[in-house]
Amino acid sequence: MLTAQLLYGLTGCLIVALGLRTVLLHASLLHRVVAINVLGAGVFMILVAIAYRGPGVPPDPIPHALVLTGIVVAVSATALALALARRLTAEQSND
Amino acid sequence: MNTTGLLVFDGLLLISIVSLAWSALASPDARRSVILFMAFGLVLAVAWGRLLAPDVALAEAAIGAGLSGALLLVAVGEQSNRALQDNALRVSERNALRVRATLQWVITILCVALAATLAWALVHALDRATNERLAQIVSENLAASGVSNPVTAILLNFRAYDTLLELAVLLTAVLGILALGTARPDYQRTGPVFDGLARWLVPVLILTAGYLLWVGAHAPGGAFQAGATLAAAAVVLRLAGERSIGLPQAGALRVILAAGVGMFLVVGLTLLLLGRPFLGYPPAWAGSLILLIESAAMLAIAATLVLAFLGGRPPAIAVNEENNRC
Amino acid sequence: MTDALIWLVAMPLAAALATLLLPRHASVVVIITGVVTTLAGGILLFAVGTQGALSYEIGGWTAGLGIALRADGLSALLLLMTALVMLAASIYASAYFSKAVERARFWPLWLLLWTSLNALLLSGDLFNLYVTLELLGLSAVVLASLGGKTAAVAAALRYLLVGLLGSMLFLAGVSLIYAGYGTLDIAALAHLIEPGPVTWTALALMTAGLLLKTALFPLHFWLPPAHASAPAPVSAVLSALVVKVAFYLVLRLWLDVFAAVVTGAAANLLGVLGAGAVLWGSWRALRAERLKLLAAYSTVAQLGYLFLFFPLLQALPSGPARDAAVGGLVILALTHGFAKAGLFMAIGVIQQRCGHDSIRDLDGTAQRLPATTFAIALAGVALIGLPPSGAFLGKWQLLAGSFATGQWLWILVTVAGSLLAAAYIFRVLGHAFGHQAYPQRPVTVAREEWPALVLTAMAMVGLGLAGAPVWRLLEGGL
Amino acid sequence: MNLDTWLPLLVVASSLLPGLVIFFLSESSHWLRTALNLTGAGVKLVLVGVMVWGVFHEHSYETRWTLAPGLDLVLHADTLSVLFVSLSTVLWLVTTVYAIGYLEKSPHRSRFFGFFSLCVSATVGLALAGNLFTFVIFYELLTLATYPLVAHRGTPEALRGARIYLAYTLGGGALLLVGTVWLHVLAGPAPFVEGGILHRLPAEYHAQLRVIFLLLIIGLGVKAALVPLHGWLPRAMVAPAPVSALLHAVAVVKAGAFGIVRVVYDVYGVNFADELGLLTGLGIAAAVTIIYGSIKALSQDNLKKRLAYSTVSQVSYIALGTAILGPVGTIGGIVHLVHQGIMKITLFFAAGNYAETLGIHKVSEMNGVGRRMPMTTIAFSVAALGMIGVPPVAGFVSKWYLGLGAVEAGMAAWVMPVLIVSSLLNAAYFLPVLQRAWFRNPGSAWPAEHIPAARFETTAALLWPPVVTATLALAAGLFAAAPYSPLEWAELIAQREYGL
Repeated sequence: MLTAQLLYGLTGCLIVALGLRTVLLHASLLHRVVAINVLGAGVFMILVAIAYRGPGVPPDPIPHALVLTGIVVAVSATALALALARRLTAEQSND
Repeated sequence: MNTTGLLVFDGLLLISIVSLAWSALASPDARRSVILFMAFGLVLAVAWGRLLAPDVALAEAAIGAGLSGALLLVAVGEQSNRALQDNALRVSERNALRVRATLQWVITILCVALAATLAWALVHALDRATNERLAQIVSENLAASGVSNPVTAILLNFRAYDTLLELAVLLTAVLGILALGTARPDYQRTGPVFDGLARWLVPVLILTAGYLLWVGAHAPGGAFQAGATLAAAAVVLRLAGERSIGLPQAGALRVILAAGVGMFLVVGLTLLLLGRPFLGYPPAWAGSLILLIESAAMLAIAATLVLAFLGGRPPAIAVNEENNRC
Repeated sequence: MTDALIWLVAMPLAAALATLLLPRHASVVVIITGVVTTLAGGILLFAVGTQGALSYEIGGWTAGLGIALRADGLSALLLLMTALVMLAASIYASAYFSKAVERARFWPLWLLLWTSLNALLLSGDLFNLYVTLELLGLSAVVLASLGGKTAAVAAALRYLLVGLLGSMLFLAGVSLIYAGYGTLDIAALAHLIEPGPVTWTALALMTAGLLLKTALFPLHFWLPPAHASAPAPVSAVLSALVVKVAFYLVLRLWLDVFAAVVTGAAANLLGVLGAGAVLWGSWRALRAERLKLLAAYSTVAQLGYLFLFFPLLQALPSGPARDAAVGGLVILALTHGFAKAGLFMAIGVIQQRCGHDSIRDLDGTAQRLPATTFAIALAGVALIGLPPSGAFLGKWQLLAGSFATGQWLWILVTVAGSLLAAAYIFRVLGHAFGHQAYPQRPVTVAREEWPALVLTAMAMVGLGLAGAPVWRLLEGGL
Repeated sequence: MNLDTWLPLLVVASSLLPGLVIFFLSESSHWLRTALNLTGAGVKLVLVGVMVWGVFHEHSYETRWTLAPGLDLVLHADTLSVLFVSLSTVLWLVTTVYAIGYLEKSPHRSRFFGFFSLCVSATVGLALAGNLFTFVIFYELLTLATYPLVAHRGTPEALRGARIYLAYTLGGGALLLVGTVWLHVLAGPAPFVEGGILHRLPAEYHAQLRVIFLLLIIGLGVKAALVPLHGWLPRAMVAPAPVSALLHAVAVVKAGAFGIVRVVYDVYGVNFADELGLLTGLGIAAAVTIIYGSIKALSQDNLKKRLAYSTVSQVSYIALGTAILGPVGTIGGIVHLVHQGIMKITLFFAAGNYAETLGIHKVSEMNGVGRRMPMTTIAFSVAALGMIGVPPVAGFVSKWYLGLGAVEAGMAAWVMPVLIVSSLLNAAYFLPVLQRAWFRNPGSAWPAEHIPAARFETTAALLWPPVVTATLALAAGLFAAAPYSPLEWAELIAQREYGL
């Protein structure tokens, strides 16, 4: 186990918890969307930390690929959430 | 850098990551919160670089921080988007206020417990460290994958199926955005300085995109980063006031949106019909097929991201379509 | 034969593109895809029945390095149900959306949803499952929002956030598994798995994420508004299939991949939550004023029954009694799928013909649409769990397992839930007997009424009387 | 195709298939619907005839279909099932004719006759059920098929009656189901075998078996209207007359009583049930019900309600016969299953005729009706006298055997008083009705005369069914000793149950 792995991994855990707390507590939609992105970033951090093998050693590429996929999925979801919010605003002003 | 120096660097980086995350989430002001989130993303990108994950760093900077941030920032900027800022999602606000204080504590404790459990599990997991084997297999098979960048090999060959479905996720999102509504009203035209900048910036971005696509085969880069860069070019155009921003008309736009998944399927199913496994590229052709798929994917990603940014169809191509729902 | 696995994913996906590019011919494309996919599902089921579990390595890479698709009895059964329900719902939807614009929007997303359902059921890789979950979640959200009104959009937004949270928790669990075991292939993992902090935490995270998605009490809060405000064909598949495949994944993890490390206490916890779902969901369904809300709360309750099986399966030693219980669980899930899809479609007919779905004002409605009322009755009987529905066999096994393991509480819950279900179903059916004008012919709008009738009859008679192969297909599985 | 394995299924299908087709007929296809109904009933009659002959000659008919591992749907013809099947089939045919006369002009005919056919299919199914699992399936189906019939008129009163009916029967059904599953877990599939199967279980199960018995009997007692589970029956009176006839004589209460007979004789075994001390409780419940139902009937002015309470009372004779250990008591109980059915259906047909022809719903409106509607009233009188137990009508035979059986079993001390008191009460609530009908002068006008007197006192389809069933009731008493008579058949059943 490498110190860097541990440090970054544990920080990832912390970020996950931070994100989750805001998702569960915060009332504003924007904050929730940001928080889910932060939560996701925490998970990605754990994955990248897992992949790390120390300086000068090629890291495990699989978690990197997973994180790349994850990032794209996250941005898709964020874009959709914002489009839904925009539509909601429009519907609410119609009512 | 010596180990102590590295440790100090790690410490500072992690502290800034945590504090940026914390302040992004804690800031009551939406715009501030988004800007802090973008900063968080950029620092993360540095961290990915530090952990020898340049592909991830590029993607994080372009998409995670850049595009997500831009999307959020624009959304916050819309004065009309009340739903985003007020508390429309709360089930019953009055009740929520009353139990809020207690709830806050309960959830905080829960989250602390979660972090602790996660950490505990992660420490044990790292202790086991059995994942050398799979990385080994990847590098053994890299030669047959058609590319030399292992991340690209995984994304477009070994686990190409993931990427296919990921493109389907993107397609779903953009179809959703199109189904949900029309584009935002136009921006104020920016000043002449920006116009001048745009005239330079756009070609550079397009070239960069092409380079990223090509270089992905053996170095950090690939369709997603390239697509994001291409999208950035369109965003710049849009900010400069260009209405159609280079997007084609509705029919052709649909073709482009479908291109990513479509090319994947065409290649996969053709191979299947030729008696090979689905997406089982012949090693000799693998490099070219991957580039073919990636090119199509880049266009689709770029179009998707631009549409996501516009929040719907740009007015120039909006089909006249009333919402006559019952 | 194993090619059927990849075709089951590729076909709806290709059809999604086809409907996007050729909106004018979309209905034809969808129906052809539906028929062919259903046939493929049937072939797959037959193949699994004769040859045992099948797998397909995508790209020719061995599982682990690459991704394998796998089908055993459980996934093949759910795949065929998905195909049948989606086919019926497609026929229904082609009549439900009267405007070309609506249909053009609807079909590609509908087929993407179908793709995700099949992909999830076939996936043999934990990270790939995460991607399919996201595809499922996003397409379901967009479809749910197509109702367009404030309620639908707000519900869809909440549905999206809950779904994203669920996927992220799932992904966190997957990361831990990869960190600890160095593989994402679930078949390999099932052999490696051993108790310990990594396994427990990962399982807890993945389960928590999936329970959010399958709306197990008390995480069900998002389901009733989302399912009740979506367009009827969408509600039908959300309730019948979308929550069901998330449940499938829980089942897969608990009874297959992680079976060796699951403890009795954990299974009991799921059972208690299931009991809460049965009682609370049924009670809310009884109090609902709108038919769609009733159906949605009934989904919450019905999912609860499925979770009551976990403590039983944990306590039963492997052998015929346990196999019988597993079959009961699966047949209950299948019956609910058919019945609930038919129910939502029938409610949709009422909503469209009569402009409302308020239970109090049903009097004339039920008279005007005899076939639809009949479909509601069939679905209702299946939801109560009366014979000859498949649910009767399922609940029989639930009761038998409870007696065999001495877990009396679940008996009370099952009986109470079934009686509550009878109360809320017959509260609706009581409106079918007024003396308002009625049509000469029982079926008035064929393309919308027949799919519901066929699906509910499938739940009632098909699974009830011809359900025995379900047990045979599951042999040696979970 | 082997007739031995298909015959039970065909007997059920002969009403089920026409029923399903009828649902989808348009309202105006009067002739097609009638043809389907009568063809189904006729075919069933022929098939059952074959079956009766076969069972008498110890032929075995069994349809078996696996629903799940260890859970077989079994339709099996034995002496007891054939008795009930024959009763249902004959009475269904008559009731169908009656229902066509009664309802063909009212709305929702396709729905009505569809459920009507389902109802009799369920009854025949539970009669032929070869194990408790199959019995439960058809028992619940019967509930489902009768609910729409009770609610058919759609008035608030009808809906209320139907709701109460449903609450009782589904509640009872749940208990029956729980008991059945429990038994299944303890003893495996519970096939109906003459003499029962449970005596083979070790003694440590006996306590559980007692609880299961209680669950089963409560579940069945709801349909059999055992006090205090009878509340639905008087309220279900709002249903159209043919439905009442069906509920009281052919299907529902009979299903409950038949179930009790099955559980006592063919699951537990009557000797084993006695060994567990279960029969006394059942006997007391039956006795209480007999007396209570009769007393309640006394005070009802509404004719159908009076008949309903009479049913509560009379059906418990069957349970009483079951509780009396020994072949003679058994014969009395089982033969009453048939006799009560024939007599009670006659009474309900007659009551329906009064209501439909003259608008008479109350006993107090019946003055002199015998002169206006002599044939109907003669039928009514025969059946009523039979209920009291006047020879030579069928009811006398039942009571005779019950009394004799009680003496043989040494239970005369309490059974005889019950029989005597209940007969007196029967007389007390039926004789005044007959006295009014025959010997009082009619008032100036009938409450609402719908059908004028023409060649017959009412329409043919309404008139002939009660006449036929009254004749049957008389014949069952007069020719009780003839081969294939209900009594002879009950004796055959008792022989096989007790292994004589």
